[in-house]
Amino acid sequence: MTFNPPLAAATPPAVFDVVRSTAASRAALGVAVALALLAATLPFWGESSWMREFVEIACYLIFAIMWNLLAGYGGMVSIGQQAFFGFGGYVMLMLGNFAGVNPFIAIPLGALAAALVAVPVSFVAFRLSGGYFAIGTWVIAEVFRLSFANVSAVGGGSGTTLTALRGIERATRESVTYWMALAYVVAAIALVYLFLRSKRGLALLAIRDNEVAAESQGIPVVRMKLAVYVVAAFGAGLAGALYFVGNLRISPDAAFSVNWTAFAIFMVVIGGIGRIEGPLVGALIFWALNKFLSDYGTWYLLGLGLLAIVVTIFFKQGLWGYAQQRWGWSLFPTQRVLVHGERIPSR
Amino acid sequence: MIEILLQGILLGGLYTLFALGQSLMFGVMRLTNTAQGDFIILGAFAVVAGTTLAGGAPFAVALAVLPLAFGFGYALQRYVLNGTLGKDPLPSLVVTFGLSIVIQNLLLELFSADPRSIETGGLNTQGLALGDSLSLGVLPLVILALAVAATAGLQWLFARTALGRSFRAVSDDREIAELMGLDAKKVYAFATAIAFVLIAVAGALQGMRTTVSPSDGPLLLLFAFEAVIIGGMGSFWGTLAGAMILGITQQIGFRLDPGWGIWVGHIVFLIVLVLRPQGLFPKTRG
Amino acid sequence: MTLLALHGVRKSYGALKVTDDITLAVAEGETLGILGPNGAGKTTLFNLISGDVRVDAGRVEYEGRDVTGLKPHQRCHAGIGRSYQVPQPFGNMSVFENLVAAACFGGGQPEREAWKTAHEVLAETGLMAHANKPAGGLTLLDRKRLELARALATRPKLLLLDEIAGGLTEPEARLLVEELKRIKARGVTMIWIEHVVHALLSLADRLFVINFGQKLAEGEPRAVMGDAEVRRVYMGMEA
Amino acid sequence: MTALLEAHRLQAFYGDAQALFGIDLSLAQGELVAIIGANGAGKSTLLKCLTGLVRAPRETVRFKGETIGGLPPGEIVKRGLAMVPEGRRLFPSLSVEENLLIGGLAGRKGPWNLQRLYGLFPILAEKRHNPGTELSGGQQQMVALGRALMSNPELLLCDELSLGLAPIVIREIYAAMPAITGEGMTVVIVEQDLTMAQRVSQRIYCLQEGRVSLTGRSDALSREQISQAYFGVLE
Amino acid sequence: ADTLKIGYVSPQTGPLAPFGEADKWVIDQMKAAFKDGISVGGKKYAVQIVLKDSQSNPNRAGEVANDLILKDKVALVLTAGTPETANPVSDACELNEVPCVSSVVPWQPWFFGRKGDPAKGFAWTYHLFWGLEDVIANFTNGWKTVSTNKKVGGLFPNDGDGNAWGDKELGFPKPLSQMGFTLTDPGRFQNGTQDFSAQIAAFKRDNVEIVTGVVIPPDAKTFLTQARQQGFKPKVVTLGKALLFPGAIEALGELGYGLSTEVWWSPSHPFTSSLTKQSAKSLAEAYEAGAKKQWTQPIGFAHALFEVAANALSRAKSTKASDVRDAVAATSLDTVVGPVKWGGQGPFKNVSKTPLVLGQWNKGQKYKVELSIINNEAAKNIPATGTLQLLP
Ligand SMILES: Nc1ncnc2c1ncn2[C@@H]1O[C@H](COP(=O)(O)OP(=O)(O)OP(=O)(O)O)[C@@H](O)[C@H]1O
Ligand SMILES: Nc1ncnc2c1ncn2[C@@H]1O[C@H](COP(=O)(O)OP(=O)(O)OP(=O)(O)O)[C@@H](O)[C@H]1O
Ligand SMILES: CC(C)C[C@H](N)C(=O)O
Ligand SMILES: [Mg+2]
Ligand SMILES: [Mg+2]
Repeated sequence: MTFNPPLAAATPPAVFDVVRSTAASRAALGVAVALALLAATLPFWGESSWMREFVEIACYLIFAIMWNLLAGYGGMVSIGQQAFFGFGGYVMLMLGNFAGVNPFIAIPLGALAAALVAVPVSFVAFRLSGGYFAIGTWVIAEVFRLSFANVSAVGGGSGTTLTALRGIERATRESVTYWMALAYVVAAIALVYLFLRSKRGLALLAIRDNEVAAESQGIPVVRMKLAVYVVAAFGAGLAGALYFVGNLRISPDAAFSVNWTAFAIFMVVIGGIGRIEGPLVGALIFWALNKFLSDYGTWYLLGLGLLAIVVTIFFKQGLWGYAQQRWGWSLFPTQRVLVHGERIPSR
Repeated sequence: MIEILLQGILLGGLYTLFALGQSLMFGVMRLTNTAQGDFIILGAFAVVAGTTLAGGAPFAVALAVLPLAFGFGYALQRYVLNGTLGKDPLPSLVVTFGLSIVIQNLLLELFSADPRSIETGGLNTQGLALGDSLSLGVLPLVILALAVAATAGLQWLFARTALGRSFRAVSDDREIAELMGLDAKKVYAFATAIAFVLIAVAGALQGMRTTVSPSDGPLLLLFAFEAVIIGGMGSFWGTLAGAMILGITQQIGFRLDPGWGIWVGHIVFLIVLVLRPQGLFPKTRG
Repeated sequence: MTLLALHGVRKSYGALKVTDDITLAVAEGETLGILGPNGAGKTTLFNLISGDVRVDAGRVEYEGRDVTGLKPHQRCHAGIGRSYQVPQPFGNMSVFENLVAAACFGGGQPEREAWKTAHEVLAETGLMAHANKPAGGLTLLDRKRLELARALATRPKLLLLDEIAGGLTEPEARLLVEELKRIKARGVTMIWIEHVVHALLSLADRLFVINFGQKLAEGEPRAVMGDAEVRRVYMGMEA
Repeated sequence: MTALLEAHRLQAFYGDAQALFGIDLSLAQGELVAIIGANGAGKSTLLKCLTGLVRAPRETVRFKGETIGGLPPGEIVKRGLAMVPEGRRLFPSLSVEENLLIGGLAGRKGPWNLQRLYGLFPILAEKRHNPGTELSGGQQQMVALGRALMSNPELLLCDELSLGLAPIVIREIYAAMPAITGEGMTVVIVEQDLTMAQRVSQRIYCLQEGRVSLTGRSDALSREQISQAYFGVLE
Repeated sequence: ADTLKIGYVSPQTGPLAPFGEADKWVIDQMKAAFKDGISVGGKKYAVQIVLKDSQSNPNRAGEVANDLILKDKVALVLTAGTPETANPVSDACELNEVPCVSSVVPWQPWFFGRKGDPAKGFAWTYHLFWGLEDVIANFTNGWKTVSTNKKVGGLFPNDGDGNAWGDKELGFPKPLSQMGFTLTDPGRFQNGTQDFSAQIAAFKRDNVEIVTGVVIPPDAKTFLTQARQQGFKPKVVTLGKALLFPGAIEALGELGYGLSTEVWWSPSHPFTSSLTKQSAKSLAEAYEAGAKKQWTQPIGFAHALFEVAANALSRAKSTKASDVRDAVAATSLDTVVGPVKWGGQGPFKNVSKTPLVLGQWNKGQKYKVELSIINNEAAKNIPATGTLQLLP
């Protein structure tokens, strides 16, 4: 315990530096690049079931990354992101089935549509905060679900089939879907990471901590939140469009199921919210549980729910957060550490 | 027209019962219980199981379930939910969300997906004829009466009793309330216990008026929430009014097209949000 | 030259008129002290100037331009920096990052330049030792310092200070006044709300006294403090 | 004379950070004691330890001969210890009167009741049905004080009673002190204004960095001694 | 020996779980039947059946079908139980080029619900069940035997079945009006609706005496109790889906007696399993003895799917997907649900129809409620034991 230093102090040390990376993060970057490259060659040596599994988990992962961005960094805890997941999926399907657009091209277009629709949606959603925001967004997602359920052109409540892929050869379809999924995952992680390292990321953290103060410090709070909301909607739409290209059949209940967001929340919370590693770790655990236990249907879901409860109560920072506190790991550092004098490599 | 209004009000009575527990828990603990609907279903299944074991006597069983629900709510808050409270709404959201999944799947394991209902010895089919073409169900009327009574009771409890005062005090400032000799954990647990009695009442009545199955919860949750938010926080009469508005709106929507009834309800809810985010009748408590 | 001017500004919460037809002008380089009983509407006045709260009626002019419709962040960009009576740090960010954010967004600086600004302000306000600590863990005093530091990092022309001397010990208050004098010497215009009257008197060029949302007195500090009405209402002394 | 309250080598922690380093404190019945010290010295922490808001080891605090360290706040208030917290902290959704009634929840008997309080602060009677937060800061401080008195404590702890208050309000509040101590109640105030502290109290404890750096009768201590203890080597 | 895998997807859990309730038992029985393996193209294979749960969720159904195909590498996929499960599974098979046999979905929602092109049909997916024309015929046959004002109220939800049954072209509306019935259809509603007063008001207004539709069990109960409360007393209630399972009827209490529904399989169906040689009756009895539950209609169809699988595989030239598919397409087999044979015109290239009759629930002897067949005009070989009785 030291005595409070006086308000005005000695002259500043002449040299200072700001450290933004750690040894672990530099190593992680190398490993990640190598892994991504290796993964890109999978279609030449792997089995198609692996590709499919990857595509599926990629959808969950992208969705979770975006939910983490929205809730963990933007402070907007939504239970309604399935609105954009489903919307992306439906737009992709309609472009493919009715407009003859190649479904692979329709994926980013579906995501774009989700981002666009997020703008008017935000006017309603942003009237709420906290728990109200969470449920309000869920109601909005229900409005999406019920609206699509009443459009008979897309099969109403029973949904419809993506016929646009029927002409494409199976092997081509599988590898292209896989590569797209891989590219989108890498892009999503990189995008979020770079965003959070930028000064906009700092603004986001400030908003999460204190909205009123952030605004008075010159941060355009509404615009930033809107940007994050739109980006998260884009990501959710991307995940949805990708998912339904892999799954071929869409129905309002499936596309706008609250389970999408539930799983994203579980993944992010189990891995650690508000840290980029969180959804990655969460997705890995989710994948493992799903792989080994999903045949136990109810017990698997029950276990997942319990795990989320236990982690929330006992490891508030999630498993990665726990590891980070314990061992100081940080693969995606976003902080700015001020050091004096010579540049000191931090841990 | 009168018929739509009456049916809407009866539906609103049901939604009131769905919503009151939610309103109470949010009011006291700022806790957004996303498992509200599933707890209602759990309550219904408890009565179902009880009547099976007791070989009938649904009303006695339902009464017997109330103290159980009280104890369950108390323990749940004390040992699980208290750990999630705080400024950040996320932990409680995640935990109740987790509970929702756990309850749904546990019920599925225990009772299978078969729809169940609580036999009322014909009460559920009785109607009260008002003129030639108009007949109202006795059970919905009973539900409405209970809803109004529960609202009045809660409002009185909250505004006029020492217990209600301690609910509000702890909700305002937990630390200081403890300094005054209140045990916040116990007060919270008490509030949740009362909320769970209401939840059990709602569940039992839901099981009597229709069938329940393990996955029914989320839909009930949304209606409960809409009622609470339309009504405005902190006022139980507001919740009742919100539930009535929701019931009437849905009823009008159903007549326009059954597929759009609930949609219309949601839209009205969202419109209220945009125009009056604080709800229609905010804070008349105290 | 007038930097800030309020014209007939009003604000009510329900039936409570918190700001009741306030007209006020602050010249460039001037330090205006604001006094008034608790609940008189002083903090609310700041909220109206910074844009945190919208006026019900009246106009806010800054640098000769009507800023009544501008959002708080836009007013901050224009050069209005504020500190809060109850400190509002970005609790999970480090002190340094708090300042970088303020310099980037409030001061409109690019990242690297913002680092430099933040570093300077850290040194200036004696917070250097806490640079990498989470702001949420600071003591009340340091949080108050951070309020000042963060406002400074936005490079304000007009600085709004809300009770930053409240709760300081006398020597601490003296150091604070010295610091503020240096800032004033750089030409920064200040409005300072304070109940620690002697601290305020050592800096203010002019006083403005509010009571029940209305102006009670305005003018040269000694004259205002000698005003019978002010003495009765604020100091509790029958003149 | 046996002490009403005694703290012996009291230590307190916030997580890993230690805030109090072995405080010895003794209060006699009917005293008005001021605690002074720089920001962060541990004054609030000390009061919180005594009232149970911060955990203290059981043996380190004795009140009327019983050990009370680490008991929950509710237990402690029932034994006759009440606190006016820093920053007033009224319950916004309770009316003035309800705020006061909550204070009386501990159910202790004694001279203080609604009538008596309204006699002391007539303005509160006028505003009894207003929500506490609709009052001015000074009026809120009166409610906070009254709320603590409603439990009829034998020992009343007031944290930063005058912080952020206009001079007129400070006067009014301190003017009420004799009526309070007159009943034989023991009062501890944490006060930033040294002159005021010295004037109203009988004894002073000065804290510095979590330790007692000076203690003595208020009228016997000189300004120099106090400054020394207050700011350590700095001045 | 090598192992040959057969995948099976059905709703084991979720609101449609009654449709999959018997599957575990059926598969246990199959394990015994397949214990000696199957020889395909002259080679002996051990048989493994992989059961996956769709959780009544179309999304999940597609996922597990893909898992079966890509990870388990099944030779053949079987699926049953409402469009919510069977359609996504069939789609996944079509796309991944794996043969699939499905059932327990009327063929129109299965074919048109999947955007099938009648000119082309499907290459990999085959279906056995009856169609809307059959259910319409049966319902109206029954209604014609009682005296009513021929005013029909329709309850068609917004799901795979409801949209098909209520479809202006494919569904009930057209044939009903041709037969002189007037249909009141208030519109598609969401499953799980809490309140049917809008429909009841419409039915009352139009003086409806017959109620029909295809609703999920909880909705049937809600509708029936509310109808009673609100003084609406139809003479006949014939509903699909909601009234198939004894559990759902029991849940209705008194209201359950006299309700009528379609019967696609029962112990009195005069058919025999090609695999176990059990008659329908002994199959049902074996189930009741083994599972300690009352028989349900899906038992027969789950069993029949395996009959087709065993038969087709044993005829296949190899375990290659296209060879298995060709063998499935060439099936001609008498099963416990009746004869199965594909290869007709249009959709019937992929659809084999099974017979359908009409049944009514009444207080039972052995069980609380029992289903008896009360009209067999559409399939005379299935014995009827009574006639349609009006509701009390
Ligand atoms: N958001 C609000 N809603 C309702 N009333 C408010 C709100 N903000 C402030 N008030 C009321 O407005 C009045 C003026 O408050 P303000 O904070 O401006 O006082 P102040 O002069 O800064 O007092 P102090 O010296 O105690 O800080 C008070 O009565 C307060 O209760
Ligand atoms: N909730 C808390 N968590 C962690 N540390 C705390 C907490 N509250 C106080 N501290 C620390 O404990 C020490 C003593 O603080 P305390 O609030 O008791 O000081 P004080 O003398 O009351 O100061 P002030 O005059 O500013 O109110 C300080 O270093 C402070 O940072
Ligand atoms: C009504 C039912 C017999 C039709 C089929 N079982 C289905 O629901 O898909
Ligand atoms: Mg103020
Ligand atoms: Mg303090």
